[in-house]
Amino acid sequence: MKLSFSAEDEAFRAEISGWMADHLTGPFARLKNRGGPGDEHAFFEERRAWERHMGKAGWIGVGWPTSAGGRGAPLSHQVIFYEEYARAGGPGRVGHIGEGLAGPTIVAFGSEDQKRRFLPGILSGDDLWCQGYSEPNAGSDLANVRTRARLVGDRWVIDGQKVWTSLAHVSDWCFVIARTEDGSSGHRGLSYLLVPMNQKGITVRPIQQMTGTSEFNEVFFDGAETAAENIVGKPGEGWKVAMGTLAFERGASTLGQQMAFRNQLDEIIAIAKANGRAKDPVMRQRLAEAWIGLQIMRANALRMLSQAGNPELPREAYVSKLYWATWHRDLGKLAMDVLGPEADVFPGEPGTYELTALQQLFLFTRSDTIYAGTNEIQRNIIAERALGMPREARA
Amino acid sequence: MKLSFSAEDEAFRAEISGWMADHLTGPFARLKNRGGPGDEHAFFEERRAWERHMGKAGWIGVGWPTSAGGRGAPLSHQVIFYEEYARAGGPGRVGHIGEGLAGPTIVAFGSEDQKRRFLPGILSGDDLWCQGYSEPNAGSDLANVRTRARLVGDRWVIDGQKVWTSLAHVSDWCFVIARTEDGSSGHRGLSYLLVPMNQKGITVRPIQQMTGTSEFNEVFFDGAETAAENIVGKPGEGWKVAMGTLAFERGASTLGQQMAFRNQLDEIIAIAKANGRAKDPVMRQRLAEAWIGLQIMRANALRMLSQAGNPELPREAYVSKLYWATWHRDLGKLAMDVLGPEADVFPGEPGTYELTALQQLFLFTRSDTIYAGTNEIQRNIIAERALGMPREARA
Amino acid sequence: MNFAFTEDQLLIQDAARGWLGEFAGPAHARKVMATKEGYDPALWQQAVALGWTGLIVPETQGGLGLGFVELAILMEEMGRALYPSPFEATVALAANALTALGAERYLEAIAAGDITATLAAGNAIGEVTATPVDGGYRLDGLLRHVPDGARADLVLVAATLDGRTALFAIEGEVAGLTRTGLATMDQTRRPAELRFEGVALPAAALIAADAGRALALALDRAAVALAAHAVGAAEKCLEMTVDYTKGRVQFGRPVASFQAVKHQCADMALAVETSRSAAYWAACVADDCGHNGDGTALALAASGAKSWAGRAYFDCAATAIQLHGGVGFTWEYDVHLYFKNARALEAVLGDGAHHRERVAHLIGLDDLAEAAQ
Amino acid sequence: MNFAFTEDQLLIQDAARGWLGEFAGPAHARKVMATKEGYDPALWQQAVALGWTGLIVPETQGGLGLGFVELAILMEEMGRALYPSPFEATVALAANALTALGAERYLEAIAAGDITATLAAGNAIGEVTATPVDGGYRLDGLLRHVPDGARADLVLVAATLDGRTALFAIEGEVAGLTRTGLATMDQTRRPAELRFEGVALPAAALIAADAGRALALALDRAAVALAAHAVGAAEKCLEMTVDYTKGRVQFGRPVASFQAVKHQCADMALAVETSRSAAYWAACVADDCGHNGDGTALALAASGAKSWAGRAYFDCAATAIQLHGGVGFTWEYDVHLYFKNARALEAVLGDGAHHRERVAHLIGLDDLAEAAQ
Repeated sequence: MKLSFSAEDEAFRAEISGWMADHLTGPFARLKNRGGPGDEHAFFEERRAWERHMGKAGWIGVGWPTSAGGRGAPLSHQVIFYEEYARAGGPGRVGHIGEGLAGPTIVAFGSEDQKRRFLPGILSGDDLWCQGYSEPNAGSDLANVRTRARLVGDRWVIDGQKVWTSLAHVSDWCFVIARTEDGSSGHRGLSYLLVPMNQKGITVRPIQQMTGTSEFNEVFFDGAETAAENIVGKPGEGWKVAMGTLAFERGASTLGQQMAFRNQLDEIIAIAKANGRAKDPVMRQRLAEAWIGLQIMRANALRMLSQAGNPELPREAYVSKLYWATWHRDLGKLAMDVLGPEADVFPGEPGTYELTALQQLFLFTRSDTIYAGTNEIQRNIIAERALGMPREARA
Repeated sequence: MKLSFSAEDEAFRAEISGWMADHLTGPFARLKNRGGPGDEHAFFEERRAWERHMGKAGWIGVGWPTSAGGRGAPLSHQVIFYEEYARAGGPGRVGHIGEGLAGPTIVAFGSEDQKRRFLPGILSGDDLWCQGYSEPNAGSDLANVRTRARLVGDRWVIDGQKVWTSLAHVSDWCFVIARTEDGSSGHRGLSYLLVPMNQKGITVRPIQQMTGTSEFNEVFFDGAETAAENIVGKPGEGWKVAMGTLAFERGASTLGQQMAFRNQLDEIIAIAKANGRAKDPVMRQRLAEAWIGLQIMRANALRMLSQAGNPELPREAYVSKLYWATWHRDLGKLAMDVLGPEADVFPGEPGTYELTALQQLFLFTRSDTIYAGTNEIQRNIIAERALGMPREARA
Repeated sequence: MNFAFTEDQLLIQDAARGWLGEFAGPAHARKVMATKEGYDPALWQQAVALGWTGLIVPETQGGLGLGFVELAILMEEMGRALYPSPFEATVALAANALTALGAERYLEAIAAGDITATLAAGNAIGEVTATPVDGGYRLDGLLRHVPDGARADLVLVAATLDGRTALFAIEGEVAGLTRTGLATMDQTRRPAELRFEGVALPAAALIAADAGRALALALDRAAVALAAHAVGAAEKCLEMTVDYTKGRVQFGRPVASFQAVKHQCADMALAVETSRSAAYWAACVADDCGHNGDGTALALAASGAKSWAGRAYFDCAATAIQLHGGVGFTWEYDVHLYFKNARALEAVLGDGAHHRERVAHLIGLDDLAEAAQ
Repeated sequence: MNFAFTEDQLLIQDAARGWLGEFAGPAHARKVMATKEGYDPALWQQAVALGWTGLIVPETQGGLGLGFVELAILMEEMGRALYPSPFEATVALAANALTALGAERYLEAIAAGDITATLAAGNAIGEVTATPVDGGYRLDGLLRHVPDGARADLVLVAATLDGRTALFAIEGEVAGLTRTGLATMDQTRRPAELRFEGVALPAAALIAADAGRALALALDRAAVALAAHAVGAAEKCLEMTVDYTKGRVQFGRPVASFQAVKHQCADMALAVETSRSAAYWAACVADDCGHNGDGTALALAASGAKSWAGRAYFDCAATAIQLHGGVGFTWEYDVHLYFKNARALEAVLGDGAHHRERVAHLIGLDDLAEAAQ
């Protein structure tokens, strides 16, 4: 057990941090620290160009196997890559769903044809992806998926509705969990389909959040189509493939997310020092607690990632979503309390609504404990799967 | 709405506080502040004499109707009585289960014969009572009661086991919820029996608590008997009568309990001032929070008591057990944190176990959130009965 | 001692709940909060007609002459409805301060609904100094977070004069005073920045040369009123959550049947009821204290109620969002209106830590003489 | 960078868990805690035979020469078993301090199990001063809460000497030193009061004249060890609770099937796992720091781990009592042993608030130069 990095790791760190310093400049300079959660619309086209720029330099798919076109970097390099990217203020990645979820899923479960067809577009930064999991009446529970797909000739025809779909309005492709067996229920009869977004059978309607902006969308499938071969795994294997995708959410990119949290915490600490709250003993306790909590988040992630070879999901992985979501939500409140009465104010006229970054943090982090499995669902999962307690009764 | 007391109230306050000052002296002086929860064994015989002393002076049953031999005092007097009793350091009452639960139940549901037979002994301080509700596998849920009683000739014959029975080893009588209809289940088929404790069919076994002392008992009924007429209400009405008893737990005596809490908080504050923790801003927040919380507890109780005429249980009554139990438990922890490293130490040799009052407070308050309905049960009750949410599924 | 509402108080509560529920609920808030003004003057005149502006104004000055329990009742109902109006600034702050001072002026106009008003004293952030000039006064300084500071007809401003706190009245716009409304996350309130640059006031603008004690009393009473607002709003969060979770089915069951949901709702109920006990306890103490009593008991009760109910409201609004799930953080559902309001209220008139520290002092934690015994 | 145990570390963990589970679990604790001595010397010699006393002692002095990750592994397992022994005082304190100082003496005797030892420095409450006298030293002062202070064969005591912190060794009983064991609520530990009244020591008793920095390092490493103890004990609380609630039926269902119970267990699991991450993070930092490195990173990690794991342990033990229901607060069930131990450990080596304040300082909250930018 060792937390420190080797000299070779440090050389890699110098490579990526040097590249970021050289390239996040000029037209890209204004993208620094923009485009994160709650700020997805900021400079979208410029960030799309940045994604392609990264693709050209080979910085997309750092952790992918070389056989799939990635760098095949070891864990320590992946950690360093994501941390240095965020430390440099690298903008929110428009391609992260493709790189982090769709791509790895296709690498793990897709056919050779699918790999040839879909992976290069992700690695080049050209193709953007979104995720079609949640539904209005299914919440976080894939077993309740009602979206249906029928094979008609050489096309899947899809009807239904997805919700909370980030980036749906700008994505080229969506991976959709749909029910492909009539009369099936629960985890059976689901399939994992790759669906082009640019077609008349698909309508994207933005959901306005309490921030006043729209990061999430409803996606309506009304006779939408995709080619018969655009299914990952066999018909009915959707649950298995989807569970694999969820596992990829626990990749090294979580370290990048944490570095972004660190930048936010640093900003809050700077404000506390500037406005004098850093001298308040009660506030000092909370700031220290947040700092400690973030260090532990990193240690917990490194523990989890160091167990990647373990076929059984370690407990530190089970608790990680509940932990980071709650920590981050509390950080939003801490930011407001450090700002004090000024927390409520943003520049502009009364009646307008253009929040500051910390106000967005405060409001948007309320979604952290809800999407991708609410805190309540996470506690169920920990109790049932990690601790082996009895399953919740279904009425 | 008015919280202040009238001149006539204040005159009554002078009467009881004067009486306490005059009488809690001489042989009774050492009983001051003794015999509370976790300290029930202290000076038991002397406290029994004190109970009789109070009975002679007419201070038992202050809130009982005059027709039952009580003072029929209005709410304001009851509040004053209990608060002044506790403020003076009045010892833990050995007769409180008789005065507060058995007596009022008999007044409300008992026959005239039962009133003549049982109430005088309570009012004089001669007869002590205990409560036979909880069972090993029923927890706080009366619907799971398994203790059975059969009518054999002119006697009820009782078999079963009760648990967490305070004062069982010194009580003259016990009110017992037993199943009197074969094959009945749930709330049906229960009866409320008055059972003499001094008989060979009853065995009392003390339960050693984590304080090292034994405040609770197991009570075994093995062919125990009581006369046929010693049933309150009709056979099968035990649930209704028991629910009435629970309602009496919300009487004005709760103000006395709160005044005892106040004495504990005052002691903790005095220690904090003596050892310097009162200067620590973080500890000041906690001490202030505890002080505010106790004031709110009193206000909440007065609101509840002022609604006594209301047939529907008000919401402030539903939340009161959860609230005071949690507050008191937190007070125990606060006491330890104020004491700091010294919190762990008591006078004596290593290997012995004679805790200080605040250590007893810390340990014993862990039971507050468990007995008489755990915090979890209380939250169920609030959600289901006060908020009308769906009942918990039974498997 | 009777800690239940009187018949009259129940009538006031019913009438307020009825009117607010019909005309001034969250839908109304959405309509006016997108405007610069932030409230509907026509609807406000209906509230005036109900007598609300005269609630705590003495009958001799055209008011109803009622007390702080009644004020708490109205504030609770307005909190429940989340009604954006000049009420808090005009009544809970300005009229409250004027009655504490026994002032003759302005109360009649306030009661009649002729003017709206606000108070810019210890409730605002910043400082103003007054200098005697030519038989009048010159005011200089900056105050931020003055409730309704840009829209109120009358501004009562506290300024340091000869080392004491004096109170001045400023009617409408005057030279040297810049009133700038602040854009805020909570759109139901309209705080403002007031910049005083050589504002010349006549001698008659001085309401009281030594207003410190009365203003402290008034601010404690205002804190009680805000606590009551928090109670009503928190209870509304609870009601919305119980209703929503009863109707929402997941995993084949109403969400409300899950123990995790029920227990969080139970904790909300506990927060609401204890806050209500705290707020009305403090309101009773305010009534008992009167305008000239020893303010210590009120200070304790007001700080207790404000810190307790403020946190309870935030916690309830936050839990409401969580238990609404995805829709809880949409603009469409009302929960976020309460959530933002809860956060704003926590900071107004001192946050929880401030009030707890004040209580710590008042209960004698700094009384070292006693500690030495 | 690899934050997983090595094969060797897994072997140590397995061996410790096996031996402790067989011989030194709560039943053993109950037996010895009622004695004045508080531990079983015969069983302790078995632990010595396993090599535990030499764990962090250099191989050149007869030890295993392992590091603080391995110490954390042993402490975690002893916490799980709640094994009352001289290990914490002898190894996690005394041997730790001696290695930090690069001392030649005593380490061999400790490793061999010939002596038990303790450290009375910043971990104790009070002060001792040393005065040079006749080529030796005289010690005066009072220290409370010295772990194993009355029973350890060797006491390493820190005393102020010429304005610096010196470390002295006292073997066995000496004139002027009164060692009084304290009776404590947590019976698995044996703190003592050490009263120094003109204790005369020879010059050779001085281990180091300027030991401040090394002792600070050692105390941070000890804090990490205690955090690891907390992890194991907290996890045991979780395991007991899951087992008990699975077997206990109420309302016709296993108690473990209620969501309120499951969610509290999930929160315990979160507390345990994050504490484990914290403790081993800090142990790795201790290993990286070595005996001469910059201690700041270790101070941050140690304070973070101690405050976090200390609270987690208390919370888990408290929840374990709650979820055991009535039996949870009986003497018969083991939960209370952990609960009392958890409370004691929270205060040992600084409570949570102390460590958080230390972190607040170390992350620069007092760095006003930067704030002024």
